[in-house]
Amino acid sequence: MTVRVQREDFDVGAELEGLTRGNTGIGGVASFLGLVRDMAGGEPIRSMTLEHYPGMTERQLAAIEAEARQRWPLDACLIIHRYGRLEPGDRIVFVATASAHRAAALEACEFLIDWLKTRAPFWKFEETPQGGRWVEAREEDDVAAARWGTRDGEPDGLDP
Amino acid sequence: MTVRVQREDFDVGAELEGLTRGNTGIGGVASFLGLVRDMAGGEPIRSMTLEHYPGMTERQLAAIEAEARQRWPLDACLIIHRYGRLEPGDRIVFVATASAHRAAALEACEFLIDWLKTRAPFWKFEETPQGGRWVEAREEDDVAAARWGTRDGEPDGLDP
Amino acid sequence: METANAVQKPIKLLYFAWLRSRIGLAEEEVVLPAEVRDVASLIAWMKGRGPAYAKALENEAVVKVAVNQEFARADHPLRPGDEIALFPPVTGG
Amino acid sequence: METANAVQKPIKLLYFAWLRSRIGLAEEEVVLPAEVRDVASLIAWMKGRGPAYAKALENEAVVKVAVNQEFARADHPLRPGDEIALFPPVTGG
Repeated sequence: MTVRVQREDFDVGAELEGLTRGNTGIGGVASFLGLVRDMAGGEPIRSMTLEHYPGMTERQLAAIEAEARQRWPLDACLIIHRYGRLEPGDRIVFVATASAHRAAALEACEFLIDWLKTRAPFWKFEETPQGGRWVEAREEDDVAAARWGTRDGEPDGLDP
Repeated sequence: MTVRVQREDFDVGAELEGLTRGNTGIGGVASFLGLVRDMAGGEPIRSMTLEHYPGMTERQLAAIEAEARQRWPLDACLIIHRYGRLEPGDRIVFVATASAHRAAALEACEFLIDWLKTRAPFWKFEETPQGGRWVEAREEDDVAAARWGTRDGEPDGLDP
Repeated sequence: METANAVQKPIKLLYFAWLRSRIGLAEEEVVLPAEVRDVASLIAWMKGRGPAYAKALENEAVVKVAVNQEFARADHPLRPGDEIALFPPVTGG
Repeated sequence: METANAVQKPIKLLYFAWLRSRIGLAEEEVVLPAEVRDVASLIAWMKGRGPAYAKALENEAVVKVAVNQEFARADHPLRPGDEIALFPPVTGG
């Protein structure tokens, strides 16, 4: 069970290999790799800079990972999230969940990436040909995360 | 859009890299890697041999991949399925779906792996300490695949 | 007549999984008698070809058939030159 | 008294994203006046610290607060030595 918040890129193949090594009880690994898109809101993007709150980010990621492990029988789980300046095509985030059964792995992976893409404590600054701008929180993303019934607005919750 | 049925192992990292290379419109790649488990039905497994129907298998996989592309806006899609004798921990199947939006990638990946794990034209022979046996089709798997409303029993359908 | 000539041309039969091991063959070519016109009559005819066939096909409900690599129902017509595969329900990947 | 002494100890304030750029600081340490007891009174007090603060905090609805790395509501009490972060709604990864 691992959470990493890092500036550096990562090697998806090596991470997946390490996740399952030595555990032949694992039947499947679901994963999601998030990449920087070249467009946002109809405008080209030159770069995206991810800012985070060191310490709190890791705590929040560890908490959501613990929640996923409570909800689904996972043999292994990995969250890697980058910060700093990224360009289109760059890897941003990687989630992988391993389980004896594929449904558990698939659902846990979707749960984690929905949360990460909407509620993880990161802020995005996009650089476009017209200049830079901070990305606003998106309504539709909240709907995706809300499906999972994660706690909202509680002082000790996972979400502001 | 690629379907491969092969005896050889594959490199997940390289496959994912190749899937998205040069397309910075892709926001995410969902994937599922299936591995041979060391247990089946409470018994240890020494090996699993996958038999298939060369020609028909590729056609069926291509058809389900085309259906996924019709249902979801995918930028790229990959299915690799191995056959032959495999041992616990070995990779069997890999599905990856890339899209501008994560929901499309996640749903298409789940759709494809549900189909592959239940309806792909493969037959499994398991070798246990007590001897070998052909695996019977499983009811619960049909339920998972049936969720998607794929056609059943049609002469031109994807399923017997 | 074209039909009469065509019947002389064999069909290709393929067997998979435990159907293959019970029949003891992976594939064979056979010339169908005139009364075998569809999948149902093929199975009925095959059961009479010997004890291995009879045993392999005893539970018809679990025998799936593909004609020219497409799943086929009992009333699917057969033609000389067809590739006909018999196999148990698939168990997925 | 312990409370009176403790108040002299500063809190650490952290700002993120556009709150950081509007305020013009990533972090600072301040000693809170005695009337600042919770998150709500902190925000009210900060608005009076100058035009950059007033501007950054003008729309309170979009200012989120964490106390010691946990999300905190308006009535969350503050104590000397706390790490208090102000930031806009997160935009995810």
